[in-house]
Amino acid sequence: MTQDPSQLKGKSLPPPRETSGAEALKALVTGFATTLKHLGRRPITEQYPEEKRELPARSRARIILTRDPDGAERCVACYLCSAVCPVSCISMQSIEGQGGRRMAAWFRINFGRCIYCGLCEEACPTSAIQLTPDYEHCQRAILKSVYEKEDLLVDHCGKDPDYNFYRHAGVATEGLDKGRHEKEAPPVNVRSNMP
Amino acid sequence: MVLDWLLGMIVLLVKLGLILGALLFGAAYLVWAERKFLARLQIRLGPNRAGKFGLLQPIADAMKMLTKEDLVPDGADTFVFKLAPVVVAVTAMLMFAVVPVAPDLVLFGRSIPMVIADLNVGLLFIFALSSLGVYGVALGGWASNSKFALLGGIRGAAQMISYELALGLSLVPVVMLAGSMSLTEIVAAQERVPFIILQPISFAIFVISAMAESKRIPFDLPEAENELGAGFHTEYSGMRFGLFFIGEYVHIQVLGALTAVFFLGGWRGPLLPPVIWLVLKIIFVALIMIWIRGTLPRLRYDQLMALGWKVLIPAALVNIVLTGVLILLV
Amino acid sequence: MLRPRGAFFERTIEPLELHVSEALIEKLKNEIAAVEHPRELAVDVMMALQDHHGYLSDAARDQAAELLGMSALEVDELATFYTFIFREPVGRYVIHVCDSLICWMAGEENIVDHLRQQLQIDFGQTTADGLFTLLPVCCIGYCDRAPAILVNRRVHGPLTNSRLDELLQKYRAEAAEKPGSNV
Amino acid sequence: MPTLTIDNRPVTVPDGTKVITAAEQLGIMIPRFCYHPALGSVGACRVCAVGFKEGPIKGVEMSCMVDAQEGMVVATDDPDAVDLRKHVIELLMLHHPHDCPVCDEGGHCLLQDMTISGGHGRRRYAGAKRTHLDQDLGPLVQHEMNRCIQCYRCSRFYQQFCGYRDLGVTGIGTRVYFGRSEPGTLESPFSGNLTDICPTGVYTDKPSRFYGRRWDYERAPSVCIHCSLGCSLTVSARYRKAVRHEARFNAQVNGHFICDRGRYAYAYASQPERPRDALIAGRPATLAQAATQMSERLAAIEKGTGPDGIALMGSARSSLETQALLARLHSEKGWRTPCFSADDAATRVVSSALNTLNATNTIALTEIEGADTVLLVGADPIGEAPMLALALRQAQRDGSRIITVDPRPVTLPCAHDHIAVSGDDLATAVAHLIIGALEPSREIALDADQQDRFKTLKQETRDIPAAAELRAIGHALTTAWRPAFVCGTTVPDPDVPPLMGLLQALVQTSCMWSGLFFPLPGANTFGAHCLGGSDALFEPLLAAVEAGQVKALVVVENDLFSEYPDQQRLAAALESLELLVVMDCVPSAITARADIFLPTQTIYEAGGHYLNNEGRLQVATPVIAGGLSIMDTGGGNHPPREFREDIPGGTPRPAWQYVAGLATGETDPPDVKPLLDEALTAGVADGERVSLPSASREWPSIERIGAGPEGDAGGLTLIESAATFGSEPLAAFSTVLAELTPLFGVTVHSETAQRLGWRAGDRIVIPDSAPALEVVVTLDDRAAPGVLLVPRRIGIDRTALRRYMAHLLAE
Repeated sequence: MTQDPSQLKGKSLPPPRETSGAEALKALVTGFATTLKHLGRRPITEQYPEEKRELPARSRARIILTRDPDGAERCVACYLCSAVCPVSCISMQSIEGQGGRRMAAWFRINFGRCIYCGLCEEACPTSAIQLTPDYEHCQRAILKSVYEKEDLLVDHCGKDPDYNFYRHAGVATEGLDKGRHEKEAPPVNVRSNMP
Repeated sequence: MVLDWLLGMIVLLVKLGLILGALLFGAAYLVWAERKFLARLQIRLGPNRAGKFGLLQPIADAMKMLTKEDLVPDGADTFVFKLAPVVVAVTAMLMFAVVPVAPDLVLFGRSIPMVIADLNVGLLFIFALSSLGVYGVALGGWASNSKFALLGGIRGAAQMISYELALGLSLVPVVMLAGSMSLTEIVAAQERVPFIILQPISFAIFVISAMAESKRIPFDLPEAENELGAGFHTEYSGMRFGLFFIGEYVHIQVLGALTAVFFLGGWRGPLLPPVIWLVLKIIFVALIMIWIRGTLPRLRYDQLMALGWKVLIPAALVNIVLTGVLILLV
Repeated sequence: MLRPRGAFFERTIEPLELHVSEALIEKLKNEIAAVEHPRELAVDVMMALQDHHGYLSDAARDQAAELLGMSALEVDELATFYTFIFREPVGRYVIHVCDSLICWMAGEENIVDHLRQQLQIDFGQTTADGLFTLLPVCCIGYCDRAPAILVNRRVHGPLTNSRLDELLQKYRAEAAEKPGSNV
Repeated sequence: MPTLTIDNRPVTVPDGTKVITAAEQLGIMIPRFCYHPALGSVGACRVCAVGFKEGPIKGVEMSCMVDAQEGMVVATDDPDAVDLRKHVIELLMLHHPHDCPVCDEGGHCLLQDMTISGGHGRRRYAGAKRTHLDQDLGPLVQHEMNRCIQCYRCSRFYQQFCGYRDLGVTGIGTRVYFGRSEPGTLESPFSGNLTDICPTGVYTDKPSRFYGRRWDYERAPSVCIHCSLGCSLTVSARYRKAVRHEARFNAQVNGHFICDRGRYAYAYASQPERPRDALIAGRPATLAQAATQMSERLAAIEKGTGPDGIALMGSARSSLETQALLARLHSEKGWRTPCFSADDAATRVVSSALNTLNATNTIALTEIEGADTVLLVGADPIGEAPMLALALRQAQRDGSRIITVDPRPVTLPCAHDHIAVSGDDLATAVAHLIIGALEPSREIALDADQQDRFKTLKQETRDIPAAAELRAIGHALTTAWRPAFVCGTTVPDPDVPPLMGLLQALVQTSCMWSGLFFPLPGANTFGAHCLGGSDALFEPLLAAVEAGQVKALVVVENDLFSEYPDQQRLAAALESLELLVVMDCVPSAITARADIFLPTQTIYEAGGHYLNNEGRLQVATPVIAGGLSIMDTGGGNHPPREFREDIPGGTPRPAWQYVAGLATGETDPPDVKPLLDEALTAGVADGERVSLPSASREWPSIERIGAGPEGDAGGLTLIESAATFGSEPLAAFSTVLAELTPLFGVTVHSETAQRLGWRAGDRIVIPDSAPALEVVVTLDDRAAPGVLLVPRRIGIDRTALRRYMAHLLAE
């Protein structure tokens, strides 16, 4: 029964319906019958270490840093993931990398703190940081839960196989000058004789 | 004379030891059985990691409880706080003293009663202990210096008072039929017909009240995890919490035994030895209780009170009158 | 004089590749000295130097800056603002086609198509022989002679394709006659 | 004073106030890009649109272009205005690149804020975006033209506000381009402000490029200590490293801007060579060991020689806390009076200058912007106090006349009259100005005694070439309404400031407002003067060291070698000491000679109080706790994975803590106020000026007016003066500023060059200099003839230079 909540405004809720004895008994019997029926069924429990389930691609577990389709690091160390992280488990330092690309000198995620909320992935403007279904990375030594950039970097594009930030960015990088990005006109010639 | 006394003493101690051992062992494995059975009712597996079928789970739990830190909350009444779980566990166990587990055993010409104490007021003894048991709950709740525990304790006391009446009244027809308050006599009175057939209403009232007494779902308001944390034992940890736990599961066994004694003919049964029959009946009652736990939701507080005062007690009273009329007529 | 003084603004410039006649420089200097603010003459000086070089090259810009006591950037600001000052090389004859409303109504598009065809260039380009540069221009005020074009700032119109051919022929002949200078 | 209603709240503002400013007074921030309080309105960006509901104007108008008028009812949330703003934002974003993640403005970008608050989120324009090529604008400013929204703030600031002409706007229509005509380093020493003023990321801070985001920075209000003006800063730091200075608005001192020296000087605090460990005889020791040994050895020396055997050396760049505790060390222990500068000539001028200041004639920097005539004597603003030049520029834009009287070829980013007067003639020049101001008729206003003194002045004043011009200027000063008088404290002799004071006092009788402004040599020179440093000269101290009377010297945050000219004599004297204690935060020539070295904290770690050149008390708040930056401890890679209780490189303590330890044995932070009040005789609040003596009606006694130059060596004099970059001891450690520091050179008048046989561009190798020194000759006919002008530069062999110059002078 769906009702527009706005229509309920100012009105008191209808009084609870009285249940007759027969109905109550029927409900009771149904309940007991149901549980009794369950007794004969095979338990649905999955025996975790022995049986491992394939999780959906979008489930949120271990974080990776992906590469763009050309194989270069996607992360531009813009600090948005570390800003949005509610538990402050991401830290990094940006530097100017090869060919004018902004990149992370180091990038660290402390999985001891991570709550796998996925906000970093949502905030990432370059699709670099992604959560994967790989949930099995518990460590006994707490320091092993601190992942550095080399531990996080993978050599694939993850869930976003096509995106390459620097093809859209509009900043000049090695091999991709101004005006060569997608949807860009060639650089303006200020001295042009054209009006 | 002295030898007699000594022999009696030894026999008594042996009986005590056996019963105590059986009760504690029963409590431990009742927990296992409950978890397993409940799991299957909910299409789960239940404990299966400690030992085959999780059979070592109770031992693991016991070890865990014993090694856990024993906390006494700041501001708690330490003495009462420590006393409360003992009261709960001890009263539950003492109740079994009057339960006959088998007909008298004749050994070397001596007749040994298979009951620790065949009191002629066994029934009253049980009521007395069951009333004492509520102290453990109320005191534990009060002494914890915690609002959740206090609320749990109060609910426990109120619930116990309400259902004690119905429990007592439901057994009056049994006493009327048996003509005695001794449990041995009551068992003897069911030689031909178990009282469940003669007194189905009493049986129903007794089982419902008994479950309320043992604070089990759907009557677990003193604990009510989702409102009160863990109710009266919120602040307990380690083995003190364990004592409450033991108390509850011993209580279930005792209730099973009492149901068997009052309505199911006690240790009576064909083919199998009497003790086995009693144990089977206890297990049967316990399983029924687990099944109920697996099926019904918790009652609301007002529903609980209404059921006790407006349904069970009047029904028990009417039943007494009916029984009396029937006894007069038959 | 409100001109800032000091080392910050003084530049020594490299000798020009094309030497401007002393007489022209002297004439410009005198004109500049005669006005209150040298800036007033910025456009005139740029035009004069452009007429000399064909377009306002970097060297010409720097010379204008020196003459006017302005920075190269300040001259550039003006030079890139005005349509008739060319910061990039142009052909000997710069054809400005008026693309305003009246000329368009009178058939400017035909003129443009014809020019494109004849010269084999698009707007902003210069013919391979370096003779013509084609540029669009906003209203030049010769609506009465629409469609009109400017060739080296001299107006021609109203135009038809045949008049246009004659015109191009005339300039080609002139260029053949007097090669080199375009002034 | 019209009263108008903005968003249902009434506000009364002065006539001529724009509606956008009126709204600001109510705390309502109307969106803006082109409008800036310092630059005014142009109405270029169209995002400050608001709805005018009632009153003289109706409909949607630009709030930056409309003067507040009586009875106006303004709604900033008018649906039409909001809709217009939304569309304007979308238009501005049409060609904006997709590069916020790699843009350094991201996080404090006005365009980001306006785009989000305007509700624009998705580009509807599907066409190709306009792009621009960028230019290399030098080591300070990064250029990225694609991000431009054509607000014209940069060109207006650079050309109109600052008066520099190498950055502007070229092109027309969609091709409009902001930059230089050719790529190259920006000429303006105020170029760093472009990064503050640009509402988007066209100009970003190059040295801190890619280092962090605004939200990650630890930020705190601070004070610039790289000249005496004391501009207000906001310091940004991250990972224990100060990475950026930004201008903080201060209505009295710097307004909205700061100079590049102040903006990029912070590198000294995190340079790899910064000494971070205590040293005993050059070997590393713990702080406790060094402090204990210092106390013990000082106690032993005191026992042997009495308290006179220990001398104290403070510095003009120390905080008031440190200076005040040094003064207390003197009063409590009886050690020699602390000396705060090794440059006695400057100390003498500073004391005579600050003794000239009184409660009525002191003016603040921004008050100079309102002057209609500014006279600068012996002051080179661009080199000594760059923000003064910017204030002069503002005065000149309002039609003020600027006159510089100086031996140096003073350059200003505005039109000014320059009168070249040799250094020894500055007092004479001011005397001529006074004569000019009094002569025609105003002499009558003086009383008998003053008339006598004026007669003496007239008789004693020597004739100099520019005399007539100066007298004319002096006369013109009497017709000015708001004249300001600026007098330097490094080039003039001690007579000049009192004479300037006299000139100001004489002129004040006939004008609305006038005042004196003295740029000082150091950030806290005023403090040093207040704390009794005026009579403590270095020469007697050095003589006492040489005579063996002083056995121990405690030097706090002062590299004596950069201040004292005769480096060999100084080195020999220091060698003869029994104990040399040095406390400093930078590696210097004296650090290496210390018997005991204690590392001190910088202003970013210790904070502190500072008195600027007009005596304004200002507070710097600590920004970071100190220690090696994480970038350094990790060697550029990720931070080391180790747990430790101390901070690596976190040994340094505030200098005052060491001094307090010596004075009282306690090392708690001192409350500087009582100490200061003791020295200043009255309480003073933060941001307020210290109380100065009331104006005296006495004609100041001037020892020596216009006597000819002493020791006339063919009329040649050597002037070492501060340059914008390279002169200030802390800023000199900044690597980016080092790139901007020009080649070391000598500037002379062409006549003088002819006499010496020099030509422009000659390279003179100074003999026996270590490190080897080469001087480039520059000719400038605006310099006074006979003056050899070299910039003050840290780390050069000044002894050899002086020796060579003296040899030249002798010939």
